[in-house]
Amino acid sequence: MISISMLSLILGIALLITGIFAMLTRKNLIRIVIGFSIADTGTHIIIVSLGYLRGRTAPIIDRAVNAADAVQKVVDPIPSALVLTAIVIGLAVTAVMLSFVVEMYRKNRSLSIDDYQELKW
Amino acid sequence: MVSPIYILILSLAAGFLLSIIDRGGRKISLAVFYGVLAFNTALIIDWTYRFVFLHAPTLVINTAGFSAPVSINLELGMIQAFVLVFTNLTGLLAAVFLFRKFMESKVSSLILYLLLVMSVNGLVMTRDLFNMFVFLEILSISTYALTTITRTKTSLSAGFKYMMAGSVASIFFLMGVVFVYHFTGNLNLDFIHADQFAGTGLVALFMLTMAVFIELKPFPANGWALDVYQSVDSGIVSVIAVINSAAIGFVFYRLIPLMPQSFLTVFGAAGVITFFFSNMMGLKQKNAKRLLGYSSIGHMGLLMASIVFTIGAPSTVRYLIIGGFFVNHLVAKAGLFWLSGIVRQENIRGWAVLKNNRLLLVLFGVFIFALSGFPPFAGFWAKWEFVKVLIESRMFFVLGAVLTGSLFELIFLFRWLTITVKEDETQLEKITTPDSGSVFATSVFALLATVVAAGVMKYFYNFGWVQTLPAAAALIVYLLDFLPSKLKGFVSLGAVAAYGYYIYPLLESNLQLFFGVIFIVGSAINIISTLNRKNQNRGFYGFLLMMIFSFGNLLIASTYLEFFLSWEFMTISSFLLILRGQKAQRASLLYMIFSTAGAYLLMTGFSFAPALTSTSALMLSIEFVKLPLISVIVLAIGFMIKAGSVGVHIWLPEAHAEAEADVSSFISAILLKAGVLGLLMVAISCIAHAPSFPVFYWIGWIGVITALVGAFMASFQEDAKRLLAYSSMSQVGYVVAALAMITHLGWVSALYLAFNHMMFKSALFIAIAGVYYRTHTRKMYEMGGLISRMPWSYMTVLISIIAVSGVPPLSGFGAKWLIYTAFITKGWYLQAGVLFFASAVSFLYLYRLIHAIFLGQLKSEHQEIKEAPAWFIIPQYIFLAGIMVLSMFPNLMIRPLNSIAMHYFNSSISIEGLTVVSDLGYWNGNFVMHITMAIFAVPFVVLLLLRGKTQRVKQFNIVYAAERPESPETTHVAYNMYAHYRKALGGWASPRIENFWNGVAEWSHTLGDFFRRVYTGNGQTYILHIIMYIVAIYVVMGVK
Amino acid sequence: MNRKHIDEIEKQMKLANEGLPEEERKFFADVIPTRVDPFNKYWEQFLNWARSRSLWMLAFGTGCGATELRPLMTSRFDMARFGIFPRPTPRQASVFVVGGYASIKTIKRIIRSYEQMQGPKYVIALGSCTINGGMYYDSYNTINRLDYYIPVDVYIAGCMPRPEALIAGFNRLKEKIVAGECEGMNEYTDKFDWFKKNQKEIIKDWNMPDYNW
Amino acid sequence: MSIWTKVLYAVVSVSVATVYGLTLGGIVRKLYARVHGRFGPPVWQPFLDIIQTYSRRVAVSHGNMFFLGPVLRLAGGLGTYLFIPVIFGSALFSNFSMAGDLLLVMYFVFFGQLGMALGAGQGGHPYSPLGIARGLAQMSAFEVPFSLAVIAVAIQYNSLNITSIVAAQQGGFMHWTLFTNPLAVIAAMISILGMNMHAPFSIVMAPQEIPIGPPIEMNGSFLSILQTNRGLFAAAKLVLFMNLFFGGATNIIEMIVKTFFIYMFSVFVGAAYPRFRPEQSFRFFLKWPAFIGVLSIIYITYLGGAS
Amino acid sequence: MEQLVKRINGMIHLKAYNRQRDDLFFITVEKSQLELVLSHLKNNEGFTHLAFLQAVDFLEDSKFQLTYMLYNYDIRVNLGVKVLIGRDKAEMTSIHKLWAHAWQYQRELHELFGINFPGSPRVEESFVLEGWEEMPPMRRDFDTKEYSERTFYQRPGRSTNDPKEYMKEKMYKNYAASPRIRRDDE
Repeated sequence: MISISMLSLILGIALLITGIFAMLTRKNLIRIVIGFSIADTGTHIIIVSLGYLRGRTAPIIDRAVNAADAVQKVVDPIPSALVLTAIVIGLAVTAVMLSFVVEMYRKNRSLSIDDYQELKW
Repeated sequence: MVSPIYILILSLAAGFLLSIIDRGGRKISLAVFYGVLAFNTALIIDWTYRFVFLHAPTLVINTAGFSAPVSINLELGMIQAFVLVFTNLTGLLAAVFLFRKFMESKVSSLILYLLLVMSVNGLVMTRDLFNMFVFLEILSISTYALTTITRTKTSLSAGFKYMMAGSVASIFFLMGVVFVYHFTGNLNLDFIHADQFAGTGLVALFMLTMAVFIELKPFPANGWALDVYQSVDSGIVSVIAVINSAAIGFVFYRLIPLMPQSFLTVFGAAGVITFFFSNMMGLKQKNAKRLLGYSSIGHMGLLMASIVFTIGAPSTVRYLIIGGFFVNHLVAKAGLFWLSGIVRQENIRGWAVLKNNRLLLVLFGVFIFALSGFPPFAGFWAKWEFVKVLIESRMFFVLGAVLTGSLFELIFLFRWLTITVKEDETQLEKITTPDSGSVFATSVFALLATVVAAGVMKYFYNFGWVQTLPAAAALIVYLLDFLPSKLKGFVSLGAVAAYGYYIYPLLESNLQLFFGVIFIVGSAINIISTLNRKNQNRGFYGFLLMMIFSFGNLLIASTYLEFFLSWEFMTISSFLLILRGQKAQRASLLYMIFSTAGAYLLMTGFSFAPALTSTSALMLSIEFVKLPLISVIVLAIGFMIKAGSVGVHIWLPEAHAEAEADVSSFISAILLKAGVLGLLMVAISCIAHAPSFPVFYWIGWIGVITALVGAFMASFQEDAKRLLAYSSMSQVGYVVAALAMITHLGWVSALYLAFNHMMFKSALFIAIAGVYYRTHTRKMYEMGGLISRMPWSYMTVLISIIAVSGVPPLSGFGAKWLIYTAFITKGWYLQAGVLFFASAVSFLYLYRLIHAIFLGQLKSEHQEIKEAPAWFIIPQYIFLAGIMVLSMFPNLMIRPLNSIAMHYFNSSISIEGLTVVSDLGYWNGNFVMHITMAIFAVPFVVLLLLRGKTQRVKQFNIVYAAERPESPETTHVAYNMYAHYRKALGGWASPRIENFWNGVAEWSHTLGDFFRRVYTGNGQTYILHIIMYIVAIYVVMGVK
Repeated sequence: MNRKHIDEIEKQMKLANEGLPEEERKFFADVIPTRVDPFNKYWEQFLNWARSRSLWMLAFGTGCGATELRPLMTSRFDMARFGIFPRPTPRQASVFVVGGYASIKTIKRIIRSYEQMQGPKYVIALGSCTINGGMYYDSYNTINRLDYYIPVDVYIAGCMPRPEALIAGFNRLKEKIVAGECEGMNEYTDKFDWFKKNQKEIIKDWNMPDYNW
Repeated sequence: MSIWTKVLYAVVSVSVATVYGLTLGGIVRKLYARVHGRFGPPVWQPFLDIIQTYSRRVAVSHGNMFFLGPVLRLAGGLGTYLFIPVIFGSALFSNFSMAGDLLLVMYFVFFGQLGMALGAGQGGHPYSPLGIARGLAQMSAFEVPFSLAVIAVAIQYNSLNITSIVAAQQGGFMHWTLFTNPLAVIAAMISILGMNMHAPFSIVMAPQEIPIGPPIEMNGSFLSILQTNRGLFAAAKLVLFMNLFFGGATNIIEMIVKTFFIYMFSVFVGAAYPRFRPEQSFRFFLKWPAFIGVLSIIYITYLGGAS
Repeated sequence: MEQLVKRINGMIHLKAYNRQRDDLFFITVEKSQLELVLSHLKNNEGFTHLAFLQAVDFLEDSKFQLTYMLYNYDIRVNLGVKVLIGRDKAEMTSIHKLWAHAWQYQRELHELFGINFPGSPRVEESFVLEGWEEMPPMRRDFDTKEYSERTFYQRPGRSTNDPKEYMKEKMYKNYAASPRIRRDDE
């Protein structure tokens, strides 16, 4: 039986590949941003899946999990922490990207990446 | 002691506060902004001071009250401090440069800038991988945002491409971090070890390192970076190219202990490939900023390669190499990007506007020289040591790629420099007065480069002041440049005299003394001709003194490096002198390319050579050194480039012809002798330790063929100076051939000819300079009949060409006699035959020179021309006097030369009174002179008595087939005078060697053009490149 | 005499060279040829003997009479045995054989070549045309009397004279030289103005200095 | 022997050589005439010509260098001759050969040519530089076989001293270089054709193309000095060849006979052939004669030769 | 040839046509049509070679006759194109654009006959007569004997005879009786 971590890992990788594929093939700038977003999400899922330990709970110390036995009960907290940070950073990157797209569209009235090739060689 | 954590804290705090403060006005916020940056810099300088001078221990800062690995820790050691000093300084100065931008833009750009600098500091100091990711992302995001400080279409699209690439890299980094955590259970670099990555763990490491490596823009996965460099505002680009790269490069450096050897080799190779290809692609580039982009990428590749390939080296050397490349790249690249911001010209041809601003031009020159690795700048030392390390570790392919890549870089950089100096700028818009901030920033960096250079020279190599004298002299004269030219000329003359006085006791042997006379005394006499220059004549005497002092330093250099340093100083100064010529763009560039190629060969050759054991001058101690075969070959080729031997002589005619008229004499008469000196040194080493392959036999052939080819080429020139240039080539060919014999008589003749050549070629070049000064043309067929107007110059040329041709009784015959005797004694019979042919051919060009200029028909426009100025005539006649004395008493020269050569060989000639006797024959120059005078007098008197009533007539009173000449132009035979010989030679007269080098140039440009087609301008393609590159590296590394 | 005076006299002694445009005058010598007297008698006789046995003929065929010089040079008549050799440049020649009719264009070249010869120099005029115009006596373009333009030492009549006649003419010239009668170069300088007047009368396009050194 | 005795001897030697050389010139003219089927001028015609040219009353000079040209030319001829020991073992005809060796002689040949070229150059006539250009180019071409031959001789006798070269050839005609190193002699004899500028290599003076070439402006006494030099210089060259390749001479009769035959060689070739074009001439010398010269060196070095 | 003439006649009016030999023909055209005819002959009929251009002075008619002699290499035929022009202020169109070498002939005619060819290169330069100042010498109203007597010094004592009579008298006294020589005109 496929474990849930394995499943999420596969899902993450699939998302990652989908996202990168989108970034590589879509001509529309917004779709590229979306592709990045998907890939980013895939990464997050991969991270979470790596840190997941079967049968444990989220690494939040509250009433259900007291600090003393947290080490046995919760999943590894560091990947989760990483994911949180990564999500924030991904969000920021996406925001910056979108603002770029907006600005580019405002300047050139085009969303096709083929129209932004004048710099080369 | 302020903890460096405050850099982060203060920056963050200021970043948050700025948006509020800015309400109170931009001035306040800018004050805070610069205050924070300055504080950061000051803080880190303080720490550096502690580390360097107070030997403070490495500082580890634990955050959040826990120690690692539970919490994140920061580390500040000597290395970090070193990197941070330069990054923070650059950050500060870039901000100064961007002052006007910051005044106008939104406050967010200030905040972003602070974040950027902060993240760089964090990135360098942090020891935690994930923290590193966070800083990296902050750095990236702030950079992305800052690229839009000018919102043009191109900068936007470049920024978008940058983001696409950066996001892919960050995904990889993140994955890498997580996998590293997965495999090691830790994220702190202090607690991760290389052996934790056995097996599958390597994939994690691969992802991590690869992501960093992608950020370092390896070829070909770096198209996005080039677009950014090209389009984004110069101030920001300087930050991206310098600070970002430095920080990321440092991250890479810190990851190195984790990597297995296979990673290192591949990364190093990738770095070298990047260096090589980006420089090759730069060849075709016309856009200044993109050119700098190529150069930046290349330098990052070089930095990576140097980090990887110097692992085995002693740490001081390693730090010198890496630090040298790092500082060199940082300072020069930032400076150049800032300059591009000041100049605002896309095409490199547009940079000619720099000529209007001397300060900026000098800065530009400093950065270009620094970037291409010339002394005294840091890149030079780094390259020298790097080559040594590479050779010690037998990495010849890397060596080849690095040197070739450097040469490519040098080509485009110096093409840029020469175009800037020589292109006509009148059509272009003038530079709008640059704001003082940007100029200040740039100047500080130029100063920084110099200070670092001085520091290296003082503290690392411990050079004396004499070694730095050439550079210092150039600097001092530059500061005195407001003085009138004549005064500076006299001062220079005095300086050369003083230098000669100083150096005289240091010359231990007669051989040194002999070359000292050629270099110092010859130069001093040649300087007299430059006294004719008018006005301020800026820069000239500085370069001249630099050149002359470096000649002298060659003689007293006691180590390879000292010798090479002086050699490079000589190259720089002579290049700058040639560059002063009116149309010298191509000529000086060619000279630079060939000289540097030669210099690289020398560098290689010296690196192969065993260590010196003696502390006396290299010229003397090399006698006891056994140079390996490869070293002999490489050094010989390097020196032969300078001596203008056939095959690598392309630079020679161009440089001689296009340099200013009075500079050519220095180049021909003295500079070429430096090549001879070098070759002589190699030969000295080979006396006792003959190489296993008869290198010098073939050098002898090359010399002989040089003599012949030079003579033929000279005969087919229309340009007087070009003719003399080929003549120099031919004469030095004799010298090389004679040296290559490695016999007593061979050396006597070589040195005799070298000295003679110095005298007559100086006289000839100065005479032609005088003619050029009056006629303003170098084309011989445009002159003619000047004997009646310029009799003194004519006399010089007459005596000199008799001396060149070797006709008795003048001193030239002595050289010929010695050479042929030496050749026949040595058993090089066919070579002697070829030399004889060359010497017969030399009559062709010599006659052409004197006829086309001085004899024949005087042109209408030259009817009222005056004799050359006295400043030209005086040195000519000093040299003529030398020639005449030497002709009358050849033993004055032969006796000391005999003793010099006797130091190495048994004497093969005996001197009996005034007669020189060899094994084969004898020669009494004094007696020949007397007889010649007598037999000249007899017919002269006869003719005087018997001539009848002789009427002196004018130029058109000739028998012209019962017609009268139409015009002097149609009557003067000078153009293509030896057309029939050319016809007789047929295909042999075609310029094959020139065609060969043209082909090489064309092919390398075409290849560069071919490879740069990978950069299609499409962001998606770039991502594809990145992914494919990662896959390729993965395959190559063989990560399982 | 003070310096200024000397300058003035020298200026007067110069040729005017009026036929030349101003900017071309500096290319040509403007010195008036002067008389050069023979040496003392016996020495000159010896020299004349040598000169007469070494006649260097200017190889410049000015008219149809030059055709007859070819057989004279070649083996049938062989002038070399008399010490007569063709010389390709007037600078070195001593005998000028004017080969028949002389058109105005040719006389200009004849004068130039004659003046470029170094004295003592001799002129043999060949054919009737040089004597009185011959069959071209009424031509608008051919001179009738050569001796109005350059001094002539020997005439050889005929239209055209055979090589035998030429040899006879050369022998006559030799006799005259030995006798010291061939002073054409001095005659030319003595009567310089008269010759120049005659020459300039017919040569309208006087595009040369007054004396071609 | 005091220097003044030497000078006196040199004067005698030079006079003899000049007379001999001029007479040779007369003989050649006679010979050419006979080949043409003519009677020809008397043998003493060159002397008459010299007197005639010396006796010109006026001359034209183009300037000081023009004046010096013939002087340098004659000085070159004198020097070339004076540095050769003419007759082996004769003090009278040893000239000033103690001043230098074979190389000095070979380079002194250039002295006069350069001087003449300069003088003619100032004449301003276009044919002068044309002729000189041809002459220099041809000289550079024929020097190739000649220098190779000389080098071969130097190798053979291990000396550049003319006297010792002659000394080594004494003792029967089989010791002559002609027989001990025939290849070198062939190369040198071909190059003497160019040196003497007889047809087919008479491109310098080529009377039909560039009327007598360099000395076209020379007149009067200038010309006569050149003519004097022609006699002397011809003699000097012949003596040099005799010394190097034909065993030298022990008395004046031997010298005259030998040099006469050497000269006749180039005269016969000259009488039989038409003229080359310049480039044909250069190419000719650079091909087979040069190759023969190389062969002679190889022969003497690797195949042993005579000594 | 006849076809040729017809063809030309179709274009313009030929004033005259004359067959001299099998390979030598003459046509006469109007002055104004000359260029047309010549270019037609050159371009279409194969008369590519201009052999010469000469003039004859018809003093009595006060005309110059110019003859342009053309040659056809294919059929080996000479064709002279004649044109009559007025003698006073004679002027003719230049054909140097058809045949580049024609300028030389035109220069000669300009000098010797005084016929002007406007536009022809270097037509004003002197050709054989250097510095000629008189009437063009080949015009028949120029008296060359008078000019010669006036300009060139005559040697006194010269007598002139009719060669035919003089030689008969002096050298061939028995000329008529001589069986060896027969002359047609006797």
